[in-house]
Amino acid sequence: MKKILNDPFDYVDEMLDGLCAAHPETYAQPETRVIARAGGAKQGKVGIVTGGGSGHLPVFTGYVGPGLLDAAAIGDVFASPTVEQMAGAMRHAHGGAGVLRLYGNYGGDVMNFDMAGEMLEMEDIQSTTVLLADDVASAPPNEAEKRRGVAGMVYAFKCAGAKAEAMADLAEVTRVAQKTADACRSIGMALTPCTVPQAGKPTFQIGDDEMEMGMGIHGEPGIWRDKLKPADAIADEMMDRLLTDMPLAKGDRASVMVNSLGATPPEELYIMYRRVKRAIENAGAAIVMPLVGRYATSMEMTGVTITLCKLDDELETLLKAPASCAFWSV
Amino acid sequence: MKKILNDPFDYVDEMLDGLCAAHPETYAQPETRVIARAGGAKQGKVGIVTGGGSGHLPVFTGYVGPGLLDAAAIGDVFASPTVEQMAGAMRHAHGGAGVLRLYGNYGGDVMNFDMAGEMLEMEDIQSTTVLLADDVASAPPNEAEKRRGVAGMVYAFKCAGAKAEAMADLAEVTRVAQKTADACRSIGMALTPCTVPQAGKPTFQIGDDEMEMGMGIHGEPGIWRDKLKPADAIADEMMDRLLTDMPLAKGDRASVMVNSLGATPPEELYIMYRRVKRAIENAGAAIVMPLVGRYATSMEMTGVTITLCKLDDELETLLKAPASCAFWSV
Amino acid sequence: MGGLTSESLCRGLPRICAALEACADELNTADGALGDGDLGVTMQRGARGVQGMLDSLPADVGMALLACAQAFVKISGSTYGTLLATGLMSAAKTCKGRGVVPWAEMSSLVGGAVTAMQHRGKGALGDKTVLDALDAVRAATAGLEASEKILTAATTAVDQVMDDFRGKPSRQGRARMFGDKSIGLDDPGMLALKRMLYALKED
Amino acid sequence: MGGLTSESLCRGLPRICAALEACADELNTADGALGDGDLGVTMQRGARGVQGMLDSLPADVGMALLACAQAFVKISGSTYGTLLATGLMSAAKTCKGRGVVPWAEMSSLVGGAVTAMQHRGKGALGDKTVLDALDAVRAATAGLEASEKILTAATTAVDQVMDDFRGKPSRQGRARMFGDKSIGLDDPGMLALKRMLYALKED
Ligand SMILES: Nc1ncnc2c1ncn2[C@@H]1O[C@H](COP(=O)(O)OP(=O)(O)O)[C@@H](O)[C@H]1O
Ligand SMILES: Nc1ncnc2c1ncn2[C@@H]1O[C@H](COP(=O)(O)OP(=O)(O)O)[C@@H](O)[C@H]1O
Ligand SMILES: [Mg+2]
Ligand SMILES: [Mg+2]
Ligand SMILES: [Mg+2]
Ligand SMILES: [Mg+2]
Repeated sequence: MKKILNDPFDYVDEMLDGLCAAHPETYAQPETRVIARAGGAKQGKVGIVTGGGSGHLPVFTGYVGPGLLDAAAIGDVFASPTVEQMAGAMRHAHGGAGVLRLYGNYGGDVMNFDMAGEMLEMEDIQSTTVLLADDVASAPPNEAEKRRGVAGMVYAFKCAGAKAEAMADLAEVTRVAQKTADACRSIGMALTPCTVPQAGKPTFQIGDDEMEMGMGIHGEPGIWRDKLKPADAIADEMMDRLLTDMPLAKGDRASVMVNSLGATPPEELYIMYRRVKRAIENAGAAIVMPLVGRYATSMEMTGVTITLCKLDDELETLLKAPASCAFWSV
Repeated sequence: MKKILNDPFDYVDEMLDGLCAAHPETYAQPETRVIARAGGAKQGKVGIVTGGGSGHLPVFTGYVGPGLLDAAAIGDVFASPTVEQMAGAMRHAHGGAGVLRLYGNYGGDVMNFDMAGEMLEMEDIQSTTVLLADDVASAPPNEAEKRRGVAGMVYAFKCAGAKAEAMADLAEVTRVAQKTADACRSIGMALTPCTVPQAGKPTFQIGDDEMEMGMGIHGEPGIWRDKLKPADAIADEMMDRLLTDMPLAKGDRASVMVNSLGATPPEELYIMYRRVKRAIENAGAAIVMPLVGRYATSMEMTGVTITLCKLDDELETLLKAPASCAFWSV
Repeated sequence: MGGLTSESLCRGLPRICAALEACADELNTADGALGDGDLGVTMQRGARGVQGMLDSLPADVGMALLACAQAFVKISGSTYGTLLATGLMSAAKTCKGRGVVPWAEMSSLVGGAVTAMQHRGKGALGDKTVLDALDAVRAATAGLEASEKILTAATTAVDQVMDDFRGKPSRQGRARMFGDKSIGLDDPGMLALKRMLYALKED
Repeated sequence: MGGLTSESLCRGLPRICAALEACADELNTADGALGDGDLGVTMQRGARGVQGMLDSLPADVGMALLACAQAFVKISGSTYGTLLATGLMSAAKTCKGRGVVPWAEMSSLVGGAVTAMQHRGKGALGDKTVLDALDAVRAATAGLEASEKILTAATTAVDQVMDDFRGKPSRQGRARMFGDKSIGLDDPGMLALKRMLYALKED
């Protein structure tokens, strides 16, 4: 395992210590494995919490910050946080106006966040849930509720975060989060795996000249595996699948994210972006605030995800509203 | 070669096309392989140009932007730009107040930038040079002028950029750039190589369980190669070597950058940062604006560089002045 | 006759905990073949949590079961821990305020747990999970009143259900991703339940 | 006697360009062993640039040499191209305004180029670079007035200097990093010069 770490079992806790030490003005760790805004919950504001496994920075923890999230519960690498940690995150996010749970559609996370929600109900903290399920490769459209949440969650964090920062109530913040989640479609492809520190071995095996289309961010099997194709062919196929699932028409506006899973450098993302832009413009749609970089990763995995987020005036305004965290500022 | 690209010979040009297409408000390509600020040169402001091989994003091109650089000349991956391109970058950076050439100490780049400077002299554009030579592993202190420039250049871009943005004259901007360059020390270590697209094979070979201390950003040989050590031991050795070269004393202030060479994820950088912080604080010094992330890379190389930048009031103010580009904003 | 009391829990739980310590590797391996390989760790950590609160186990059977549930959600976010806690909490609610719960109620407690766990995990019977094993236990123990008979019926039922499902594919959790590759393998969650039940049975 | 003119350049340069096309792989391989393997590409591209301007080569020998220099800095940022251009520009300055430059001046033109290239590249004689070869050419051709004699002396000198340096380590450019591993290998830059000189010599 070629990673820079100490004891694999300390990976997450040391990472969180370092994160808070490097950015004390942004992040605080009020209890183990719970990261909240350094300033504490804003009174009267709806709190937004997320959570999930580690190994996806900036997702999940990184997006805690003004105009974004209020707290995150952090599990081991690729493992769900505990119910206790989720409940803790919710308590620290609560500013008296309730809490939105906004996270990816993974069985364990759903189970635990639901249970945490029930616990918080007993403490009279009102909460709602919006699940991110943007990965079109993970289930067909008629089973869209089974889809996994991937990089599209960043758009939901951003728009819901902006709405909450504008002091909207829980129902409104929840509506915006759901609307953004519904407007997002993602697809990924991977070239090489990553290694979960505690496991010590790669998450999957793949040939030296192979790629897998549709692979998930933990190495979940995709749609096909074949010889590595040229960047333009990869971009075309990914855009085809996204636009089949959510067509864009003349006059539509959309943001697009070309996201590295970790090891793929920005140089390659920009090569992809040229072609992605062409596909969107060919559909007659206009690109708003494209995001090219590392927004949702799988540590050192090589690969790319593309996310489309269809915008109306409301979402566009929220997407462009100021926000900041250690990994991203708008 | 597991990279997402089309024809390897188009790698750089397609990358630059995508970069400008994604960030048209920041970057423009007024001539091939020259990236300048989208708005053009600011009249009366000293222009700062840089240049060097591709494959290091955000270095070099990425740092063109307000409060940072004015233009960059871009070579093939790990190869010097041509004299023509450097001269072009200087012309586009020139706002009537002269141009500072601020770049890494690599033989080919120096030769070409010198020649470009002579050409520009004939066009009555005044220019100066400051070389970045921060890599302590590349030569002993008594041959410091032979050292390579690595991630420390980001501090020089930032401080000189802020000074130029404040409309200081060429001599002053040059002085600040040199002062910052003198205040920086870096060291790197690598775990795996990267692949130059046109070459198609890794830049070096290294065992599955080995690391190399002091390796350069193109795979230039380092100080020692040994079995991979724990993160804390790596951080300690790197800090030892930096602090031996540039001691910090009680009351000193310094910024520190823990930089990924590309594939190493931020999780591992934060694990390193904990320990780096301890070393600086043990010396009695205070950390100002730590930078943890990907600031100067070698595409998909795995590894880390640490840079110390010792600050006085002047440099601290300049470091904290507003600046923005697609990869970083202060 | 007798029934479930704080004391009987204090006798039975250490045996379950010891069994979970002993079979941790086995469960990790089974889960490793179809998932992330952490089931043994989850159960071991949960068992240690339970062990740590035996001294202060409340006399109220409901509260005692609640304490067990909490031990499992504290230590891990893995599915099985949360589902087990969900089942225990369902039983805890039914038993709350009582010092003794007749053995005859066991089948219905298990049935209540299965319903709560189905709701929590959105899993269905037939998916080849611990739910199928628990439902078989519920059915096999219905109408029984003696603890020995209940245990014998329960262990027989679990063995039977594992035989029945071995040849079927997993349809839930991480194992679902393995599709037909899960055919021929035991569900790790059923195996964990089997180890716990046998721990109570053996003398 | 005669001397260097635009016409003699128009006769000699195509031969050099053809040789550089022919030895591109050889030079890439030699540079690959001690550097980034691009020397053949650099020379090939430069040669094509030179070839493309032969039709419009100025009669002024200085301006003709300047045009050759520019062809090399346009196409590549690699060391050798820039150094070659530096040397050519130094000669161009000396020849500016003249229609014919006597062969007897060749040695001193080469000497001037070596000085300019040393300054540009901060390299010293003895570093095992093209500078050593050029300096040997300068010395061997001093006092010679006939072009054939000059060429024979130059090629003999390059062969000799390559023999002399083969057993020494490279001390400049990328090859320096290879340290003692460069012992036994020819410097690619010397090899490129050798190929260019032989191209002029062979009939
Ligand atoms: N949705 C579900 N409903 C019921 N049981 C489930 C469900 N998902 C998984 N299981 C059970 O949990 C076991 C795996 O538990 P565990 O290792 O904790 O899961 P993970 O590590 O994937 O969170 C499976 O063998 C199965 O019996
Ligand atoms: N500083 C220097 N001074 C003189 N000659 C040099 C210098 N550096 C390299 N050379 C010559 O240039 C040759 C390599 O040229 P080239 O392949 O263009 O270099 P690079 O690709 O590293 O920029 C060497 O074989 C050597 O002869
Ligand atoms: Mg598991
Ligand atoms: Mg698990
Ligand atoms: Mg070369
Ligand atoms: Mg080169």
